Amino acid sequence: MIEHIEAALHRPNFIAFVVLFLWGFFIMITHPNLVKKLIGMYLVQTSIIFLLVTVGAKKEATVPILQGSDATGSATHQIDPADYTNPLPQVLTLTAIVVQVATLGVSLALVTAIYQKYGSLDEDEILKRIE
Amino acid sequence: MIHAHDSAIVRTMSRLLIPLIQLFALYVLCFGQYGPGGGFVGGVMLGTSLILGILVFGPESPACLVAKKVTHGDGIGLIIFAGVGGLCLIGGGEFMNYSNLEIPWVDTESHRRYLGILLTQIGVAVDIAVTAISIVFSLSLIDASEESHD
Amino acid sequence: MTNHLPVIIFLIPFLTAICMPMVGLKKRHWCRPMALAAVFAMCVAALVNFSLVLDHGESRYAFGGWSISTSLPAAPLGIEWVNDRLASTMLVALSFLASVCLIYGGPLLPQSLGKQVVHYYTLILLLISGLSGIVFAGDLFNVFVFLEVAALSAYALVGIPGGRALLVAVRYLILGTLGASFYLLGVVFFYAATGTLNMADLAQQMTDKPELMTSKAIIAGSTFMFIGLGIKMALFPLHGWLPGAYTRAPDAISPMLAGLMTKIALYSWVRIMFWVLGAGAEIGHVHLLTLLGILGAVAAVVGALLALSQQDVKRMFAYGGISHIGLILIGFSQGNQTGFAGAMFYLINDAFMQAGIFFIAGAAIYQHGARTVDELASLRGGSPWMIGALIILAMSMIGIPPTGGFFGKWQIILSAIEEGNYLAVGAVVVATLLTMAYFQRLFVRIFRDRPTSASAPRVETHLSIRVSVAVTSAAIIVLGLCSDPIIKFFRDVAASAGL
Amino acid sequence: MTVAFEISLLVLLLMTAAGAIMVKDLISSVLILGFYSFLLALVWAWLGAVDVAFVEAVVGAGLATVFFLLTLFGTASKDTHIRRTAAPAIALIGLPLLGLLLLYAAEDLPRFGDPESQASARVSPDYLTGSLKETHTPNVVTSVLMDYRAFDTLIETAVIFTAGIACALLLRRKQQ
Repeated sequence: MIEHIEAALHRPNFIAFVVLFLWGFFIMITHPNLVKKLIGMYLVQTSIIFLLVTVGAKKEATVPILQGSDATGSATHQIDPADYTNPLPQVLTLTAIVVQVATLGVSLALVTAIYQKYGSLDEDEILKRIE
Repeated sequence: MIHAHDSAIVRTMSRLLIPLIQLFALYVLCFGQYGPGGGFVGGVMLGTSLILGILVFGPESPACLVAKKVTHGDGIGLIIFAGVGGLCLIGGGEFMNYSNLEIPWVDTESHRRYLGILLTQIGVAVDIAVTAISIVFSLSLIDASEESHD
Repeated sequence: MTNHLPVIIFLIPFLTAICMPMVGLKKRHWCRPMALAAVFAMCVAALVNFSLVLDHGESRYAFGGWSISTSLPAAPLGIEWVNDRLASTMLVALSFLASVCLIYGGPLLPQSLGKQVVHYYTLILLLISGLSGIVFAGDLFNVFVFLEVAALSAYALVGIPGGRALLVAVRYLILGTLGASFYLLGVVFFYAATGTLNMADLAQQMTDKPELMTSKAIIAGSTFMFIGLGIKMALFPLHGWLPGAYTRAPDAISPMLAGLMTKIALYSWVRIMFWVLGAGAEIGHVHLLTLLGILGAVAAVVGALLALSQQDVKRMFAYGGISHIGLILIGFSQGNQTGFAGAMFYLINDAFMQAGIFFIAGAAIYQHGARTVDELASLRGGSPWMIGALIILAMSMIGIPPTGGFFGKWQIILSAIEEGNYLAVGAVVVATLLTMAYFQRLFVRIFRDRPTSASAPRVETHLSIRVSVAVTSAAIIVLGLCSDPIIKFFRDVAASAGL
Repeated sequence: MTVAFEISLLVLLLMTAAGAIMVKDLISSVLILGFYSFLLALVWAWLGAVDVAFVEAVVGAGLATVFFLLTLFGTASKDTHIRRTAAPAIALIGLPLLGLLLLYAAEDLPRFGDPESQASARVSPDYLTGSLKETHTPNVVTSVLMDYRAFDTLIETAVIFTAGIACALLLRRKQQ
């Protein structure tokens, strides 16, 4: 148990991820207000994206835009992969962010439609009004 | 919900900002291969420049009419993207294998791939810009179709 | 051109979907014919693909031609699709069922849609293309993106009727997004531990480095992936979204969701479990398959129990579907060829059964306005043909020969006996008895109760409803009659998965 | 120095997240969420992911906030529910379990920023060395996004398209 916590403490990013993920998860499931639920959802999704970027980070490395290419775009010298951060997680992240915003758009459309119909954003109140 | 903003400062600033945003969006779109940015960011910025117009000048303004016209192109971006991919099929390669694009004046594979990336970025940008505007119309409950009597 | 067939199959509905908003702007009545044509073309292409795979064996499709990495031949740089026997079979079932559902949906289309018909058909086609992408995908992240396409269209389609359906759709969206997030989290763990997303390469690494299998990252990653896909497949404790969504969704949409969504998520888990992790995977010191068997048994029994207590017909069938997911998992979890073949057969069969049973539930609402079990008695007066179809479907759900349901269940029980797993046998038997009980309740209402005054159908039976109900019932009987070769075929597939 | 910077950024991140969750006024809470997104973009730029930071700043902080605000303008802007319902038992049991599982898994993850980790060693060097030669694109993220894994991007664009269609289907009916 102690060593688990110790292992985690060496990764502040990971702790931030865990906190954001669990808190967002909790709000998303339990909060009665629909918009707050969506804020929780947003936090959950960003926390996972955050973890994904963290996986791709490299110490002593710079952004993955290759240096030393001449005007025609051919490399002027040998490229050392250790100099640049890992591009693949960043690509997955870009995809995930766009997917997240798409989901947000649809969910907000649903919420707006619910408000037009029932005049409330509170789940309990809406259920009350249905009956 | 959305109505024309009556503050002169906001209106003038937006008038100045909108073309600037569009210019920057085009820069980001075209230089995505050399620096950060690309289709997604460029598309969202193009979209937001029009969204700013809708929010500031209101749903009756010419800016909004332009945006409404734009939403009729829903799907064009994806057709460009998938079309470039499909052209590679015709060229004899796999789907999205840009080195098989039949572009007459480009002969090296890597340059074809470069052009393929550029074309598909434009597709992505168009799609995202159109969709962002379309979602904003939906969420703000503005009727996007002007010929609603058909 | 034939080696491009998988991507062409995917592009048919996809391109139709993206062209539809522009076509529909001017010519709204073209949408339905366009959608139907696309799905039929997809059906034909899927059949051709199936026969080609049977003849030439499996093939892999590398998008962008990025199949070879310079330093690691096993790990492709790009995205890969796998077109093997399992995928091509699933695709035939999927496209066939999708076209039947589209035929069925025509007359039931909500009248209030108006101009939205364009969006409605676009979303249906996007749903179908998303599901077909999941079937082929050989890349973990690719599965995630396709899951999102399918799920986003499903959320919106569920919300069409407005009112309560919107609330249900929000719940579906929240849980579905949670499922997708868990799945993505699992993918991140897998990627962090192995550095690749390609399923074949992952499997290769698992066999090359046995210590990977016991690594905590992989264990946690597979757990998260299972939770995520478990939400998508509505496995028992995670099924919260399903009953409401299926009950409130438009009657034209419920069959498609019931027949396809959960089954494809389950299929995707089967891919990961047998083709990536391998059948011998362990979590801690517990065998992964044992764990799945227990979860499946619980889901099978509890789902059927909950179905028994429902008044609303659609809701009852929805719980029945949850129970069937459990049954299928029991079959897979036996870890032998018989179990795999039986479960795979039952999965395809269940897709038809669920679609068919929701066809009938929807038709009962359309013709008689009958939503609850009590009101279903009115079927007897007006629609004897529908009762015939219902009897066939019920026989299959319970598991009476010669329907397909019997043979699937039989194989699952046989495999459990083969493994000496009597708990699983007991769960299947109990679930069967409970299924029998709720259908008995239904049929007692239909045959014994005096039909109420509103027994004559409110509307004429539409031809397309008859056709789709007849086709699904016939398909179930045909599946039953041809069960031997199909099960043998799936046994071969299981052998190729190393069982 | 950098550690202090990192820790303070992360603390600020958690604080804005807490603000977004706890503030009662929904519009403020959404604006705080936008701030949270900007901080995330900052963290990512610091981790060497400039493209991601750019997209997060534009899409996450910009577009998502606009969507949220438009919704709130059309609906209630207050979280009216004053009394909190008790958290369900399943959440109280499930969340700690989930947290333990996450911490358990953390042990075998590669160390932060380890250049030798599997994730950095398996395929990503091929992208870095091949991008210029094969696609003439110095920005490796763009070349992976639009060429090596272009199919994912196509489907992702389709996700956005689906969202646009779905919103139109759900909300544009009343106007007729």
